Amino acid sequence: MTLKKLTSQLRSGSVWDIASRLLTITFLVGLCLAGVYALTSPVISAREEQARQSAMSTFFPGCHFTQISCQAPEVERLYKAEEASQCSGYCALLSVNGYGGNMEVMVAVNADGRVRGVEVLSHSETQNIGSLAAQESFLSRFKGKTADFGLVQAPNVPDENQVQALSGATRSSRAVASAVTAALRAVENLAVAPPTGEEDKLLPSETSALKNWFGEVIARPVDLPAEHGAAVEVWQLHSPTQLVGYAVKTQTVGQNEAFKITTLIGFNASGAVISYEILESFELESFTAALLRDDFRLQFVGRTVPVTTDGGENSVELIPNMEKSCRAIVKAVNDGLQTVAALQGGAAQ
Amino acid sequence: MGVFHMILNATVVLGIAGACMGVLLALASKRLAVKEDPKLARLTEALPGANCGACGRSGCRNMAEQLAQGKASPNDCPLTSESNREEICRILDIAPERRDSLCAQILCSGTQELAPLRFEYTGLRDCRAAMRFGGGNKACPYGCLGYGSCAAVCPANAIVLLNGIATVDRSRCLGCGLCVEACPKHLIRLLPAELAFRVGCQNPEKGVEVRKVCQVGCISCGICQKNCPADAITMENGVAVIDQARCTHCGLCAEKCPRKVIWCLKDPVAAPTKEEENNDAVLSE
Amino acid sequence: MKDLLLLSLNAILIENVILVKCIGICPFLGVAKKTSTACGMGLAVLFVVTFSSFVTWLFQHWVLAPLGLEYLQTVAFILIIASLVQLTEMVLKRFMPPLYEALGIYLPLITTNCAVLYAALNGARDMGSLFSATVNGFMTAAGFLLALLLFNGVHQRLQQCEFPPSLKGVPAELISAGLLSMAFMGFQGFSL
Amino acid sequence: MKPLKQLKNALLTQNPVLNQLLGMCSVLAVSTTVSSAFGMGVTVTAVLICSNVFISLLSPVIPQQVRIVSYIVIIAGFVTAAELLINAFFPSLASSLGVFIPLIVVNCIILARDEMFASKNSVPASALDGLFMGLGYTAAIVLLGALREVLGNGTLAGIPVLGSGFRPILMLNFAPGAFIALGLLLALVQKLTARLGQKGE
Repeated sequence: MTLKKLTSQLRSGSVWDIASRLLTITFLVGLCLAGVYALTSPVISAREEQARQSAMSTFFPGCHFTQISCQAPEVERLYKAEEASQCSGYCALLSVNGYGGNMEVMVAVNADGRVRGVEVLSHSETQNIGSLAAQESFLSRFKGKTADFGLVQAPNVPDENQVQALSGATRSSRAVASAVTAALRAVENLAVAPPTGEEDKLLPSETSALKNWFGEVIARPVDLPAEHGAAVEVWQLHSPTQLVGYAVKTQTVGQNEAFKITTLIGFNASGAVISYEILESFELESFTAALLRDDFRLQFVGRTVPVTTDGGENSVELIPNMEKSCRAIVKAVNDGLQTVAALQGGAAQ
Repeated sequence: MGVFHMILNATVVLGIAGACMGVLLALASKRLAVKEDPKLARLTEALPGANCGACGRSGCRNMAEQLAQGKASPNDCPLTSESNREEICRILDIAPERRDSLCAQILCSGTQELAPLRFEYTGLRDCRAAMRFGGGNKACPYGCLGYGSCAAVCPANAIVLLNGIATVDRSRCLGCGLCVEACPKHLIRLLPAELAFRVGCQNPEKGVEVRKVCQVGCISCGICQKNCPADAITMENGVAVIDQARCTHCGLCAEKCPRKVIWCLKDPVAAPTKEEENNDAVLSE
Repeated sequence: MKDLLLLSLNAILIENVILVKCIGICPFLGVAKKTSTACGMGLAVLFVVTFSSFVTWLFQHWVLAPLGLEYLQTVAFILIIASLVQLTEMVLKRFMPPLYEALGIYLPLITTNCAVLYAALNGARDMGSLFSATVNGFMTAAGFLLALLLFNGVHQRLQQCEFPPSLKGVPAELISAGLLSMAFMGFQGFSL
Repeated sequence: MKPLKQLKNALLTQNPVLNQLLGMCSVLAVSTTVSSAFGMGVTVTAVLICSNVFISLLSPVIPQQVRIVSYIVIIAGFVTAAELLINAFFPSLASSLGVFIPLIVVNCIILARDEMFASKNSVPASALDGLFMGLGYTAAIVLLGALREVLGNGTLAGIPVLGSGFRPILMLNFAPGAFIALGLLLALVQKLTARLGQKGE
């Protein structure tokens, strides 16, 4: 069947005539559908947005919500609820597959990572059976649960960290349970996951130090206040829900004038010294080890006021015949204190 | 701008999809058109369309194709009416051969009152199923059980179950012969429809045995054989058989038969005999 | 490979398109009278659903999704399915007359079959890859064929038994189909 | 035919669902409650009337080879429009109908009426036919919906009817219940038409 014959047939009346008529019909249908869609889509999205906002405000009255990025696949949107810059929890919007089809679930998580409340925004479960999974009586069973809560079948009684599934609607209750677990996991990951690139300029040694002082935290660099002394870098340390403390990196001159000692000092939220770590030092081997020994280091723990070496009530004892290196540490700690105080905006003393 | 853009998108996408489907279908309908024999459609029209398979083909459409190719003759299909058969011959422009149509006959007249039952059977309403219980619950082992296996098969549902036995409604019977195989007792014969004398019994036993099981059973006394002027009746294994070719339809045998088991099914126009009267009466009930 | 197995198990047994989802009932009662017709219908649906799931998934992910025209899904899919069915009818009639003879009468029936559109929509919305969408279509149609054959067996048993006049025919078939679907509910227990 | 005769015909003797056994998919699947059944019935009626009118207008234009395809595309257009409107303005109905709105497209009634009736008759007649067939469909689906809701849930359109002591037959909310309920309903209809037949014509 040569191409010429094919094209001649194409041009011949009937084929083109049929195709053009079908084209006009589909064109018309497409046109009126697009019109209807243009008319209705704003209404639909507005209503959905409104439903979402109202659901969130019921969980976190008086909070304003900012959407934050979230890697979990099931979570469509994740909002952080803040009240006067104090993070009071998270709201996760998820879509899961129930028995009858798609289910939109909103899970509110408290600051401490426990479920504050669950609400099903839209579902198409079978009436009177699956739809029970969307009602308050079932959803309230999730309150207070953590991420590893178990789902138990109807007959046996759930213990503290378990939720009893609806008898007869196992598929629907499992769908809601999966949504809650996914939300809790997502919020949990939010804290552990290394924050976005620019926050984390910490060296491995630094992060390990912070980890054993504070546990899982995110270090967010803050620009140095006016009088920062020997401090070169400052980080604010956040746990998933609130500020945990500060870390100051200082460079002070010890015995060896040629190279400075780099120390990292950890402060808790109220600005008291937790501990310090020497990241880089060109002092004599024994000197650096001595500086890190507990008998010297523990003197600084808990200080909120600059330390003196004159034997006064908040003075520290220097290690004999290595006073210079000790004074370097004292200056580091004092400058750290000063920077943190400046950051906190409160008076140093 | 977004809305207009979106409307444009929708209409263009649907339009193009519709267009290429249209082209595809139009082209296909042109290039793939099967050169169908125009006669085929008219032939299928003329055939009864019962797909009964009596003509040995797999359905009327298949029969029409073979008729068009000349591999089949209009008479192969027993179901087509006379007028349709002429129509087919005209389509194929061949001479219509004469052929008398047949009609099924059930050779048993042992109704419930005349032929007692041996036991109460409440199994499946099907003769083949009843047969498994010692040949059925009828005293006469050769008689019609009346559970309608033949009726179930008949495409023109011309077989009626009346007080215990199956009876053929001659006006509706198409003579397709499907019931002949269906009957487990092999009681059904295809006989010429116009005029037939038939013996309403197939019991080969001696007269004494037959009397025990049926009040109208043929006791093979041979009176009909003696009285038949055209000598058309012969006794074959205990049952009188009328040779349709030689029978002159005089009706003598029916009158002489002591058991009144020879039925004459003349055209309804002629005066019906006593048996035929009650037969038609029974049918029209 | 494992999730394909789960997918097919799900499509055939757990969410059988007729007995559990009640979709595609119209031909189900009509065609189940004779086994040959049931097989013919089942195979025709099998062929058409697989083919149309393939094409509709492509259409969805290459044309509809990028342009954001999801709401046109139904119209576009039904356009494709109807044309495909008509196309297959012509191709079969031209190249495989005996097969057309067996399936011919059911092909136009399939256009109005809800199972085809359900499989297409289901495949396009839920299935990640083209291969799983096609397999899903094939398995949904296999479920359809399974239900058809099961019901055909049931139907033949029905003809033997005696029914009160009002229950004769379709009501009896529907009630026995209900019992059959009750049996299929047993598969709901699987957690996939 | 006279409209009244058409109405009686559509509702009783020729009811699309109960006598011609068309459109069973949606009847079985959506009739768990009266409200969703009524919603479905109204939607189908609306789509039926619009498509009947539109097709009876267009049928002379549509070429023979693409007849079925174009009919179905027109029906699909109306159904999607209905789906969008329902999602926008009747959200509660949208959730109860769920996946079954798009399945109205392949609802056998609509295509059957279009093929048999609308393509051959005038616009007003086919509109009327669409209306009557739609009413017949709605009557059947609401009847089944009521039956299933009262027995399966003890309520009628949401209002508890059978008192607290009644233990609902949960099976009626699932597929097997739907089959059996429709079977019984058809048996009832067959009995009525049989008795009507003897007494009436």
